[in-house]
Amino acid sequence: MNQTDLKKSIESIIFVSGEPVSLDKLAQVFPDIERSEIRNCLKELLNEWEEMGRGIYLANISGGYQFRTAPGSSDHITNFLKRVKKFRLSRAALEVIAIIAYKQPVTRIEVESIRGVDCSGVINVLLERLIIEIKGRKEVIGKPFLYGTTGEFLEVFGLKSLGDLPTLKEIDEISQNLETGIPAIAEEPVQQEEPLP
Amino acid sequence: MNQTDLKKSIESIIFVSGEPVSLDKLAQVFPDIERSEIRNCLKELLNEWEEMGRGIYLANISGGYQFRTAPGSSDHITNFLKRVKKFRLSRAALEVIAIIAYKQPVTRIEVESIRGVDCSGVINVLLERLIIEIKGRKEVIGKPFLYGTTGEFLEVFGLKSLGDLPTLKEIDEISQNLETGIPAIAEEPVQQEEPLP
Amino acid sequence: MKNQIPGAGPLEPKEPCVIKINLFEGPLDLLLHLIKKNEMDIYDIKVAAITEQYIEYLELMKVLNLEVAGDYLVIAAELSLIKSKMLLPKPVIEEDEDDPRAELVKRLLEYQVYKDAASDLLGGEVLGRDVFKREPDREDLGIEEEVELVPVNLWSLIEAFREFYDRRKELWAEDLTFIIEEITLDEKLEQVVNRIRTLGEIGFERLFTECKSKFDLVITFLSLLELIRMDTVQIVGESPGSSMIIVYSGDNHF
Repeated sequence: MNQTDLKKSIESIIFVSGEPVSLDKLAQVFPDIERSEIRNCLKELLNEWEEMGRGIYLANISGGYQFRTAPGSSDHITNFLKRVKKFRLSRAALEVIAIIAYKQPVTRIEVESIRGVDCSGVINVLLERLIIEIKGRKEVIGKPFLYGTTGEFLEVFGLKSLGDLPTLKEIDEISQNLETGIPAIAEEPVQQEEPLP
Repeated sequence: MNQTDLKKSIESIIFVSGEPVSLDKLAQVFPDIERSEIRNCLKELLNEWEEMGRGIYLANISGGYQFRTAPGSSDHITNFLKRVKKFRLSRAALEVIAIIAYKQPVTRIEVESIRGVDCSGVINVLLERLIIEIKGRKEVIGKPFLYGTTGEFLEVFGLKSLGDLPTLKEIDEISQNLETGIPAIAEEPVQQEEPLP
Repeated sequence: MKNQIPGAGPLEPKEPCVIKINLFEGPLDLLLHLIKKNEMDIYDIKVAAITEQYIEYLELMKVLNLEVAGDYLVIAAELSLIKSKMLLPKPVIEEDEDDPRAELVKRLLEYQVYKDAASDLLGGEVLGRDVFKREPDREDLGIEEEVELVPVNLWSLIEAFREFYDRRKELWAEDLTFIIEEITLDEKLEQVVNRIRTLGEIGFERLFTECKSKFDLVITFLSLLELIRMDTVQIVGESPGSSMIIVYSGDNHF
């Protein structure tokens, strides 16, 4: 293997790993290659990635090598991660969503009386994430806001399809399929294998 | 933000995600930037990474953008991951995937009639691995499930979209050949067949 | 298959030596193989010869203790039928007479198309074989102690039920299935809703672990579906394919 290929392979391995990869580890993967040559490659790679000045670079961290995002994009990354996290809601948030969904339009006080705890924090987060919205005000003393769910909520929970319930007969059918659906040995040995990465 | 910084940020985000990141998602992260400019950056990034020829590159996959290892290092990567190098889908599974990919939405019976063999085991395995999914029911007697492929399918096979599937030989073409190609029955002298090898 | 380690006991009778047929993925695949082996024109299959060889293969498979699925026998019967049709004397030769082989040839050609397509799929850069992605750090993505809500639709619910059933069916012993179940759907529904209400939430699979029969299992699942329809419970999943959680959401409706 020439040096270019070796460097590419090292890059690939470090990339796939996620965790820092030590020189020792790399030496194990390339038993035919001198340790000094691998060290040399790593040194060059560190320089090359620094010079390229891309959004990711190779870092020498805690005795290993790891790809990291370049400093400077952290705000955008946080912004992105926040959006990815949009659908990851806490248990508390779930409860509040459920209460609002079934009792809407509903006030914060009503939600709290069901949950028995303060919910203002959670409600603000849900408003921010567009899962609930203010539907109006309740005509009682203090005129509190009334909350309800949004279209985004329906989307997240895939609610439309839940109306399409199967009949008893169809469930029977499923159970029958369960029995006949056991993979015949002659057909398919896939189950015993590892899952796809 | 100048274009260089935007490109760097986009790279960082795609790197952090791991999963393919869509243009839509990026547009959300950069609300002040024209969609066309983001698209333009992505195009340039695809080219740049290809030209750099490093151990990782940017791929346009399953409706999004994803960093992947360059082909060619797979032996060393599997060695590193201490995994036996094998692609873990049987031929039977591949055939079922192909039929579902091209004919979707399609029922189990339809798949089986093409393969001439029971496919319920394979279909269950593919459902479990999220390579195919139930898309609904066919409006015929028994309301059988209709199957189709998932984003995971596109990711595994490195396809941008279903439109990216290799074209299939036309069945019409075959039927035409059939009509012209089959000699009249009288021409087959069954009794005089060659001996078995 | 008869090879045994000296000193080792006989093979367990519960593990029959049924071997996967690696070469052929089904009867059509076997037929295509035979046609190719005999260098026949697919449009002009010598049915008698192919049928004979096909049946020889099935016999061989039996001798080798390979499982011969019913699908192979279906095609064998079809071949025999075509063969006999072709042997019938033709009193009048009609030009438009259908070739009895036409249907089979059409099927073989269609199968061939998808067989080729399957190989074509492997022609690209396959994830996990040729290329790899980075497994994102869960910490990077801030996935911690938070339940990720994914749209859980009915289909995934049914899939989860089926997977669970597949995995655990040995627990519902056959002899239990004939126990006469007197519980009605309404009664079961009441039981299920009480259990979920008390617990607040319950793992999808845990709901079924106490089921003693297939009937119980199915009726419990039906109750669950009914409760979803009534908006009394909700199903959330932590990620696609992972276990689902049934969350009680209340029986008050506006």
